[in-house]
This record gives sequence, C-alpha cells and structure tokens, in this order.
Amino acid sequence: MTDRRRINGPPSGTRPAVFASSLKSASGAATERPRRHRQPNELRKIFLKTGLIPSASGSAYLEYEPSASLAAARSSPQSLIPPSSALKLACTVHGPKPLPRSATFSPNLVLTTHVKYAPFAARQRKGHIRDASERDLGVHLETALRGVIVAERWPKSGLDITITILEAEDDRWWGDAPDSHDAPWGMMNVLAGCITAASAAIADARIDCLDLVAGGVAAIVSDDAAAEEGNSSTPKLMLDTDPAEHKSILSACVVAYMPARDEITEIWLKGDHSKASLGVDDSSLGHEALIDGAVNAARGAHTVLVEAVRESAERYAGLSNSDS
Amino acid sequence: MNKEAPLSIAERDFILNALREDVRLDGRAADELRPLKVTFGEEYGHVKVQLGRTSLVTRISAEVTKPHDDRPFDGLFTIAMELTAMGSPAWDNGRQGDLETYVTNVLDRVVRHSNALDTESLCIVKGVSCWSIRADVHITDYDGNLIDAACAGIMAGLQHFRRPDAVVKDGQVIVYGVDERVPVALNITHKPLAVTFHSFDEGKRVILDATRREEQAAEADVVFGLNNAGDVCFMSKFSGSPVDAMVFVNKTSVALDKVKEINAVIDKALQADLAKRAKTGRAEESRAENDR
Amino acid sequence: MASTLPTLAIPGQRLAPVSSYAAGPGTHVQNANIYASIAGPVLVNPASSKTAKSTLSVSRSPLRKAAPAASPSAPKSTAPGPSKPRYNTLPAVDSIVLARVTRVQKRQATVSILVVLDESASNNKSGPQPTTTTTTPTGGSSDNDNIEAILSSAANPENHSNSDELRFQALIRKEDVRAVEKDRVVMDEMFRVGDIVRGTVISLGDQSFYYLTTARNDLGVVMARSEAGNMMFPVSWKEMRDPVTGAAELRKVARPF
Amino acid sequence: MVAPSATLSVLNRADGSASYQCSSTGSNILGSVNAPVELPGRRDALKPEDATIEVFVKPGTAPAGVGERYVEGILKTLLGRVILGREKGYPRRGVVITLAIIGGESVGRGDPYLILLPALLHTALLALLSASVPLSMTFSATVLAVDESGQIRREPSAEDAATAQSVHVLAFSSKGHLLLNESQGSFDFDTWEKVRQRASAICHGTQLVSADGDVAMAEDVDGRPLEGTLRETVEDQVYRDYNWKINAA
Amino acid sequence: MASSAPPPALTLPPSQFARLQPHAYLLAHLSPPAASNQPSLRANGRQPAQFRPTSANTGSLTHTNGSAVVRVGDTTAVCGVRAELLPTSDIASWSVSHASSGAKHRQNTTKNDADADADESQIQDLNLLVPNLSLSTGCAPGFVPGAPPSALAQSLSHQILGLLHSTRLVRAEDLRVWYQVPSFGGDGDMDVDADDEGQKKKNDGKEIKAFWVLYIDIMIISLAGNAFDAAWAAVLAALRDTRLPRAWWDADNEMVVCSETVAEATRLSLRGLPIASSFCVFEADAAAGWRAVIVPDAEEEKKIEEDQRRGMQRRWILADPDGYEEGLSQERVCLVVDREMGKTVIVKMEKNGGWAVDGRELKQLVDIAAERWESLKLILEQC
Repeated sequence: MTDRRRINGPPSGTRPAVFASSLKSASGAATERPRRHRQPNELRKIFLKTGLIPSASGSAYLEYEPSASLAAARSSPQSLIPPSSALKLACTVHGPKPLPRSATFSPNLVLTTHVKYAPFAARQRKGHIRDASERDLGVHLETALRGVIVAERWPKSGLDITITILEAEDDRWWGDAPDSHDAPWGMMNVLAGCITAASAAIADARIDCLDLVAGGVAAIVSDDAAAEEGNSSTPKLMLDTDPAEHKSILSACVVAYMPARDEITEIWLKGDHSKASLGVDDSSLGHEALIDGAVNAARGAHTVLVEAVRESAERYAGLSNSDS
Repeated sequence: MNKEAPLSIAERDFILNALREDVRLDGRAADELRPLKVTFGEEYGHVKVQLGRTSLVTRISAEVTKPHDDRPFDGLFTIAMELTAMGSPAWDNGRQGDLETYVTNVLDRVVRHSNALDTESLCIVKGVSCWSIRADVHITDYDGNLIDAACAGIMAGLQHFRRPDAVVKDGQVIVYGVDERVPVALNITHKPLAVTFHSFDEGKRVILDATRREEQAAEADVVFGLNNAGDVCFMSKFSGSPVDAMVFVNKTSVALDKVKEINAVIDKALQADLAKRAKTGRAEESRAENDR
Repeated sequence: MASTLPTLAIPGQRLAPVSSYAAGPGTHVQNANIYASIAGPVLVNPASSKTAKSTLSVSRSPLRKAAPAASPSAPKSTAPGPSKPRYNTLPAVDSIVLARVTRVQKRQATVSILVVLDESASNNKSGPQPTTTTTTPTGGSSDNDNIEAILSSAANPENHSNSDELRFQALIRKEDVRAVEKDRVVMDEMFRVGDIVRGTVISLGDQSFYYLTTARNDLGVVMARSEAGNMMFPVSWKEMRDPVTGAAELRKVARPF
Repeated sequence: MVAPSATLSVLNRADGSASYQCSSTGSNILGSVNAPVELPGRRDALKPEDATIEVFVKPGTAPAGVGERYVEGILKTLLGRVILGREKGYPRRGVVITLAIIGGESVGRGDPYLILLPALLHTALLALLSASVPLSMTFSATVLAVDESGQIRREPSAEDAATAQSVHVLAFSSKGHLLLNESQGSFDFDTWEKVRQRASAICHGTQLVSADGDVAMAEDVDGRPLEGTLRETVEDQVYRDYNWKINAA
Repeated sequence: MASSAPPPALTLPPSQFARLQPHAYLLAHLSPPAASNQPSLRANGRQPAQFRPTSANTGSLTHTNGSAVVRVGDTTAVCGVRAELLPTSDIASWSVSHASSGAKHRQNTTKNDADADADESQIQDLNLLVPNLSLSTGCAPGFVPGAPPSALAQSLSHQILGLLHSTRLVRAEDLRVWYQVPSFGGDGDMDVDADDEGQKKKNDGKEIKAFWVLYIDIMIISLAGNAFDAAWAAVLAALRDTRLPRAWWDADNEMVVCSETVAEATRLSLRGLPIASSFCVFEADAAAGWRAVIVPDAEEEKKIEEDQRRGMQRRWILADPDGYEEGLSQERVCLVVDREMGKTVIVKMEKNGGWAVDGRELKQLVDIAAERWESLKLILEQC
C-alpha cells in the first residue's frame, strides 16, 4: 500500500534486522534478561517538565529514568540490542478553543485525546496511521481525565490533548519468544505516563481541575530470579514494573488516581492472578492488593507532578526567574 | 460538493418535451453518437479522445514490478481516473466524488475484468518480475458520457501502446530502450467498449451518448460493455427509475453497432498514426545517420 | 492550618474551609472546604460588605507580569494594573472583546474574536460594570497575554489548514449595531472586512457563534484601513478618514479616548 | 533553439485554459483555471479580504504524491503575488488552477520538478490570462543546467539535468524583478550570477543589459526572448477573440 | 510611517497590540521612532540577521540506529533513523538491467572512494532513504492530531528527500550488504551464480545481497516557525549519529544476519555538512503586495532603494523567522550551504513569493548562511 501523502519506502517492504545472537538457541544467548535492581515498591525516577512548547496553551514532557541495565548499556555500549527502554513522551494541550462547526452546542468543555507513537518509538517500527492500541490508549486517557476536569466552567469549547510517544516501554524482554507473555504490558506503563503528563499539561494550561490526577502501575510477577535458584516461584507484587525485567507478569493494573480526594478516575486491570493467589494461598495478592499497589505508584508520581505544576505556576506568576 | 449545478425546471422541461418529439438539443437522432475523434500523441499510448464536447487524454505507461504473490504468472494492469477541476468546475481537486467511483468501477469491469489485456503475457520472470501497465485517464472537458469516451480512450491507448522489449538472459532481465529495439505491442485479447444509454419517461424514451444536460435530465442509465463479436462482458442498470427489460434486448444490437463504429474510428486512427510513424521514423533514421 | 493561606496553590490543594471564605474563581468546594482548581497565586478579595465573607481565588493571570525581553517602544504599553480574577478566558456575557470583521452581510456581520478584555470581570459577583472606567483595558487573561505564545504561533496563519477554528466566531446583527436609528442601519456603512471592532457579548449564542453588540458610544470600529490600505483615524461617530488620501469612509466608530 | 508553443482557451468547460509544449524538456502541459468560484469548504476567518488560490498538479502516468504538493506550494506562492486577489469579485472566492502533465516523462520520487517548473508556470500564467484573472504583472521563467565545465545549458532534458553540476529555475516579472529562484546542486555565487544573467537574457532579451556586441550574440544563442513568445500567443488569441469587433471598427 | 502607527489615544498592552495589529507591531519594533533612540530590533528581541539559540543532542532514543533532538529557539525537531533491510531478491527491478544505461552505469561497484560511485543512483532508484516529517504532534494549534499530513508537512518531507538526494549526503556504498561468493565451484548455488557471471552488478564474485533502507522520521514536537532549518539540522545530526550493524549474508539460513556487537557497527560516512538557513522578507508597507498600485519595475526599484537607504527602511530580511514573522511575510529565502576546502558552496538556493530579493541581497544572505554554517557546525560536532 502506498500512502500518497507520505514518502514511501521500497514497494516490496523491508525487514527489520535479524541479529545473529537471536538465531541461536535462546539458552546460548550472550545477553541476559535485565534484572530489576529496585525494591518491589521502589519507583523509577520521573523527569517531568511543563511549558516547553510555547505555542500550546499547556504542555509537558515526561521521561522515565532508564533502568539500571539500560543505563549500563548506554554508558558502555556493547550490544546494539537495547536491554530495555524508558518512556519518553511529549504532551500538548490546545484550547479551550471553538468546537468544530459540525459539533452541536455543548455547555461543557469537550475533551479530545490523541495518543500517537513516533515510528521509531518501539522495537517494531510503528505505522504512521494510528492503530488500535493507540486509539485504545486515547480512550483510556480520556476517561482518566474526564473525571478530573471541571468541564462546566468552559462552555461551548473544546480541549485537544495530544501525546506523542518518542520512546515506549517494551511489552516483554526482546529475548523472549513473542508468545511467552504477550499481553501489552508496556502499554500500561505508557498509559500511566500519559496520564501523569497530561495532568501536568492541563494544569499548565490553567484548565480547572479537581485535583492533579496521576497514573501508576503495579503488577504481580512470578519472580523468575528466585525460580532459577531452585525456589518455587513466588508471585510478588511490584510497583512500576519494567516488563523487560520480568519473565512472567501474571497481572497488572494501571490507575488514574486523585490523591486529594482519594478517588480513582480510570482503572485498567489485565491478566490472570487467580493462579497467584491459589498457588501461594495469599489473599494479599488479590485485586485489592494490585489496585493498592497501583495507587501507591500513582502517589509516587503525584509528588513529581506537584513539583512540576508548582514550577509551572511559579514561572507563570513571575515568581521565579527561570526561563523555559 | 462535487455536484454540477442542477438544471432549471425550464431547461429540464425543454429537453424532455423535445425528446418526446424525438428531437435532441444538438439535432442528433436518439441512437446517434456525437462526432468522435481519436488522435495519438508522439509517445506510445498517448491518446486524445474528443466526443462532442467531452474530451479526455489517456496515457498508458509500463514499468517492471513484482507480481502479486498469489498470481505469480500475471502482470498488473490498473486503470486510474481522477476527476479534476479541469473537466468541470463542479469537481473538487483531490477529492473523490461519487461519479469518479462509479465510472472507475464500470471501466474496471468493462476493460480489466473482461481480460481485454492479457495480463499473463506481461509476466517476465515467474513470481519475480512482470510488467505493470497503467492507464491514466485525464478528463479535460466534461459534457456527458464519460464512460464511453474513457473506455474508447483506454482501448485505443492499449492498442497504440508499445512497451519496451525485455529479454530474459540467464535469469537476468534486460530491458531495451525504445530506440534500441522495436518495442512490443500489448497482447489484446478482444476490444470491449462501453455504450451508455439514458432513459426518460419511465424508460419509454432511450437515447445514446447523452450530453451533460441530457444526463442531468435523465431518469436512469443503462451501460453495455461488449466487443466487436457481440460478446457482452458488462451490463448494468445501476440506479434510477425502472427500465423495461425489452430495452436491454433492443438496445444490445444498437450497442453492437456502436461498438463496431467506435472500433472502426479507433482502427482508422491507429492506421493513420502507424503510417505517419513509418514515414517520420524513416526520416528520423536518416537524420540520425547524418548526425553521426 | 486553615488560617495560613499558601501564596501559590496547585489543583487539588485545600485552601480553607467554606466557613471562613467564599469560593472564587480558580477554586472549587468539596466537603465544606475550598480547594484550588488551577495552579497559580492565591488571592483574597476583601468582602464588599461587612456581612459577606472575603472571596478566596486562585489567579489565572500573573500577579506582576515579567516584562517581555524587548519592551516595545512605539506601541503604548501600559503597565498592567491589578486585574480582577475571572473564571476563565472564554468570552462570557458582558465581556468586552476586540474582534476582526470577517464578513459583512445585509443583516449581520461575522467577526472573529481576537482578544477578550478583562474589565467585564466576574459577571456573577459585581454586576454590570460601569462603562466609564474602561479607558485603560489592562491585565488580560492567561492565553491572551502571553507574548511568547503569540510570537511563536503564526499571526496570519494561512498555511495552517484550520487556524480559523482556533478563534471564537461571533455575529453582530443589524439591530445590535447602534442604539439609535436601528432601522436605518446599512451594514456596509458600519463595518468592512478587516476592521477591528470593540463589542460586548450579549449572548453565548448557538453552537457556532456568540452574539455581540456595538450599541454603545464606546463600542464600534476602533481600527480600520481605508480602501487604499492606510490606517484611518476617526473624525466623527460615523466617519473615519485616510490620512494619506484624505478620503473619508463610513463606519460605526467607537468613541476614541 | 525551438521556441515553446502554446495555445490559449483549448477547453470548453473551464473559465480559462492553455496548452503548453516545450520540446527541449519534452514537457507538455494542459492547464485550466476556474475563477472566481465559490469554494464550499472555505471558512470566513481565513483571509476574508483576499482570494484563495488553489493549485493542483496532476502527473501524467502516476498518482499525485508528496512531490506534487511541494511544487503546488511553489506555484501557489508565486502566483499569489501576481494575482490581484483583492479586486472586485475575488475576495473569499477561489482561483482554482489545475495543471495536468499530459506528455513527457513522469517525475520520479523525490525529484524536485525543476525541469518542469517553467512549463508549469507558463501554462498557469496563460490559463490565468485566458480566464481574465486580474494580474499585477506577467512573468517568464526558464531552467538552466550548469555542467562540470561550467557550461550553461538552457532547458536541459531530464538526463542532462541528472548529470549536471547544478540546475537553476529563475522567473522574472515583466517588470524585471527576480520573482523566483530555485537552484540546487553544487555551485558558488559567481556561477549563479552568470546563470541569472543568462536567464534574464532568455526571458527578456539582452537589450536591458547593454548595447554592445553581446546583444547580437545572445540573440543568436537564445533566439527570441520568452516574454515575447508568451506575449505573442496572448495577442494572437486576443485578435481571434475580438475579431468581430476589430473588423467592425 | 504615520499611516501605520496605531490610532491615537487608544492604549493597548503589547500583547493585545501584537494580536490586533501584528504588522504594525513588528514594524514598530523594527523602526522605532528616531527620538526614542532605540535600536531596530525584531519583536522577539533579535537583530534582523540573528538566528535563535540552537542546541542539539544525539543518541538519546533507544530504539533507533541514530537519533537527534534539535531545538532552534522554540521549534523542536526530533529525528529518529531506523535501518531495515531490503533483500535484493525482493526488488522487482533488481534482476532488470537497462541495455542502454547498463553499460554506462553499473560497473565499478567495489570501488570504495564512493565519490566516484557510478551506482550512487541506487539510493534514489530503490527508495533507500525514506524521510517523513510529522506535524500532527500537537506542535502548534491548527494542526489536527491524527489527521493525514498537511500540505506543509508533505512539502517539508519532500524538500528533505530532495536535499538528501541532491547533496548525495548518504553514500550508497554504506547501505550495501555484500556477499563474497565462495570461489570453489560445484555446489548448486554456484550454478546460478555462475550464470550471473557476466553481469555488471557484481565484481570478483562479490554480489550485493541486500540494502539498508533508512527510515528517517522527523517529529516536530514544537513549532514556532522555520520548521525546515530545524528539521534538516535534526536529520543531519541523526544521520551523523547513525550506526549500522555489521551485516552479512548467511548462506545457511539464506538471509542477511547482523552482528549486535557495537564495536563492529559502522557509522555512515556522510558527504559534507550541508546546513540550511531560512529567511523571510518583511515589508514596511503592509499593503505592498496587494494594493492595486503600480509595482515599480526593477530599475525604478533600485532608485527608490537608493533614495530610501538614507531615510526610512522599506523592508527587512529576517533570519530564522519565528511563527509570528512567518505569518507577516510572503517572500521567503532558503539557502543550504556547505564548506569545501574553505570555500562556501551553495547546495540549494530558493527564493519565492516576492520581488525584494535579487542578486545583491542573495549575496549577503549567502555570507550570513556561511556564518551560520560555522556556528551550527560547532553545535553539531559537540553533540
């Protein structure tokens, strides 16, 4: 298929590079699965800055701290295959602006969300046209934000929230067979990042919100490190999981959480953790534990969010001299 | 938008009343074609068709591509028609309208699906390379009956076109430029053409080769696609008011006559062009020698 | 805790109980407490009467604006005075706006709103604004006042496919042009395409248009170019003149200050 | 040097049209202009006091793509300065220019369209004149290629352009301004100045430059200035159109 | 310029003035009243020939072969280069040679000083470079996210592709994956290859098995005017950062296989360092361009210019325009220059949309572009 509005590559298509190491049997792979060096409840650092895009009414840029393995790979590069990746995204808010002509009268602010991966954001090249997962993310994000915005203060106007993902999280370790656990775990991390960044950008645009909503992820993982040592694998609750670091994620949950009101505006739970609770007979690994974990992760993100928004307010009020 | 300005009631009534008295605005009989002129450009496959005040340019081009995986022995053939504001101010540039979809669909069925062009003959190396033939139709003036005019243009173009000669030598395809080897004509299996009728007064009056105004006043159209031998490869009554089945029966023979008539015009133009080329070709050869 | 107000608030931050303050713009009430709903400096508006409580609000506009990098000399920049807080930057009923005329028809003129001036203030608090104090429209709202943002986006963005969708559209109906001789209004003699008009919002209108009126002395055309393309100056309430050609053109002129 | 040939008002439906052939570059362009027309999708706030110019370039044997959008942009910018879109009857209406490449080679992917550009510009101008669209000035354009030895070649073929060191398209207004320059390749400023001089001579003749021996020589090389050719085409058409009036007088 | 001064007695804060009368606002900055003793500066505080502060940063994106973030003022371009393989067996025209051109073209494919590479056109013929620029990122209001590329995005993509081709920045040799056909005869593969012996595509038993295709995607994250300069700088920086893994033909698996070892990967050896500088022309007379007055012809123009040089300036050529300035000017100039052996070489020179810029002005702009080349070179080399 040729796209008349874009520059097309060779008509026959191209193939991603195949590395010699991945052709050999997996056991002989020289590289190992990256390990989680953080405590189960330790979050990655988040870099969040607002107001980098002056033509937008509000904007935010968010970056996750690279995992230990990625940081090591960056500082002394050995392999061309990155062990994992760290979320990087830019969010802009345009509006409030007039609704399109075709729209009907709305007494409230009409929210539109767009999430798009850059073609180079993931291990597999992404297409230029939004795919189902990107649309999905947009819908999740919209639900997360709709409950936060005081929409009735902005009659007959629209707010466009656009997120460009420059680097996404992996869904699994690259060395794992594609079907070993192919739920899009990485997408959940991406959503959490989208929520936090969008929240900062909306605050930067000075759209009335009930609270700063933050995204957080928790997962129940089957700890393979322990399994290798011969212990029976004990499912564990981990916050802010990097899917590349775990062989088997049983279930994961992402929430959009408002700490001031202790309310959740969006929850997305995936996977099967019945096995987890059955196997260990530990009820603490149920739904609630998972959600609580995600909420805790969101609380962590919220502290970063507060700083970023405070900085935005200071810059705006002219209290600080820091330029953008 | 993509809509012509509608006829006024007076205009419509005038056309209809005249038709009821067997008179058409341009004085033609009901089954008469407008004057058809087919001319060829310098390049192979460059055709200009003038049908009354409808005119178009067809260009045929060829390139080497990879055949579809499921049809490794077949070459490719595509018909591309895009209506631009050149043909009619009512057409928007770069936006596809209903008419464009409809006409392209009919052309596809009459010419491509009837296998007028033998796509197997376009295969060069099985599954690796084949010719892709493309027919571009540029509507330059629109005054009704796009389908018949475009169909004549495409068929004339296919017959006029010469693709570069290609030789397979040890798995290696060598394409010879037009100036190096005599280029090859396409393999045309038969010459189907479309003939369009428009009906008025609930199918009581049927006319051939309607002008734009007649099209706008018409109630329905009937399209026949058939070749010189009278084989019908397409027949459609797409929309509009019902037409008596006898119209199909009666008009098929009229359509056959018209197909023969149009094909004769094309043949004549082809021959004339061939003769002209033979002359200039010789002249050019001698000139080329002089140059050296 | 309730007694000490932060200087700067962020959305979701609890400011004070409703028992001690009234909730103003930029805040919302939840469980008998006032929370901030936008990020910005916290303001206390003293009560207008003794019985009422002071109003607590979070300012949408900067307290003091950092001077733009290059302070323009020729444009008469007035130092922004203290601005009254508003709920948001949208045109509301009674807002005074500056708009560009984009189309003049027999019964109405279409304009696109460029600037929402601030002085109309919070309509639900202080009632109609005395019109005599509008001499120096100052302050401004967040979106309107950010020079950096204005400079980064195109001023005349014809490249952009739908930039006009970024501005709110409004109508001035024939009967809303002036207060007197309403029936003798000829729209062509009131506005021309490209004029800058000061008007006030009379209704939020339908899904696509706000409704404006210019039926006041201080409302009407404030800037216009002549047919020859020169900036004109007002000579009467219905006429402007080209300083170069000397030709006069008819307009519904706003009273100059 | 074979002069390009052009015909005006070749089509029935369009308000104005022109067909243009340039044998040396092998281009054959058909252009139509519809103006002023109502544009349905148009919005009020967008340039309400001016006409909207739309240019559509349709390649002969390929679907239009990114390259066409680019060349449309060039044409639109230039024509936008020449068309008086604020004359009565034009504001908030459209001037729709459609240019179909009906002869010659197709332009490849990523190719800059330079060789075809003068032909497209001339066709558009003639079609605008044929549609009686008000213009502030007319223009003429040419394409020149500089080869490795520094030789300037007028209206090169596609192959010549591909092997050239640099290719330049220049357009001059009827009043002598440089309206457009599109140069690419690798060259220095002195080369460009020579190219500019030559191009000016091609478009306007050398009378302007000086009255010495150079004039005769340049005339020899470049034949009649392009501007004159274009003017003649239009004058012929005017004579034909107003034949009844002229004869009656 | 009394005519374009703001109407008397109406006082407006600068932000409103900028919005209502953008042209007069910029003019007031560029030609301040003589009495005020202020320098002529642009509304953004820059000198007419001053570029915005520029920064570049490379290699920060994990899933790319090369990447760069370039900020030119408030315009931010992110470019990621992704290399994928195109096996020659997938190329329909690979086994096709054109009798006429074949003799000329395909001969010396093993030559390494690729400046003389006769097959350089492979990059263009086989679509090996695929740049696409996206503005649908929320970079500025007015670009609908999720919409197909606007005309602006399309023409920027095309300009980048055109410039990549015309500067021959990337060498075709860098993109080829060669295979040395074993010289011992006898096995089945060999028969086919032996048949090919007479071809020009291979030399000394060497044969191209695949090409690297570079997908060059540019996301304009923030747009505040002059997207082209930033996008091109990002492409250049990303290509300079690009590393291609060592790749070879694995005869057993019948596919191209790559080495993941960083030490074995090679950087692209680019030809030159072409750098873009864009300008726009701001006319003091807001109505120049449309007022139906007679446009002076070129000779008269020169006289007026001479007269006015002493008095009021009529127009300004602004380097690296921001979005506001772009919206206020019609005439644009884009220059791409490089340095070869101390000499400035112009690679691309475009001017359109007006008649203010001619030879004299272009000459000055070439000098400014050459200065810009020096400063951007330093920035690109440091990142």
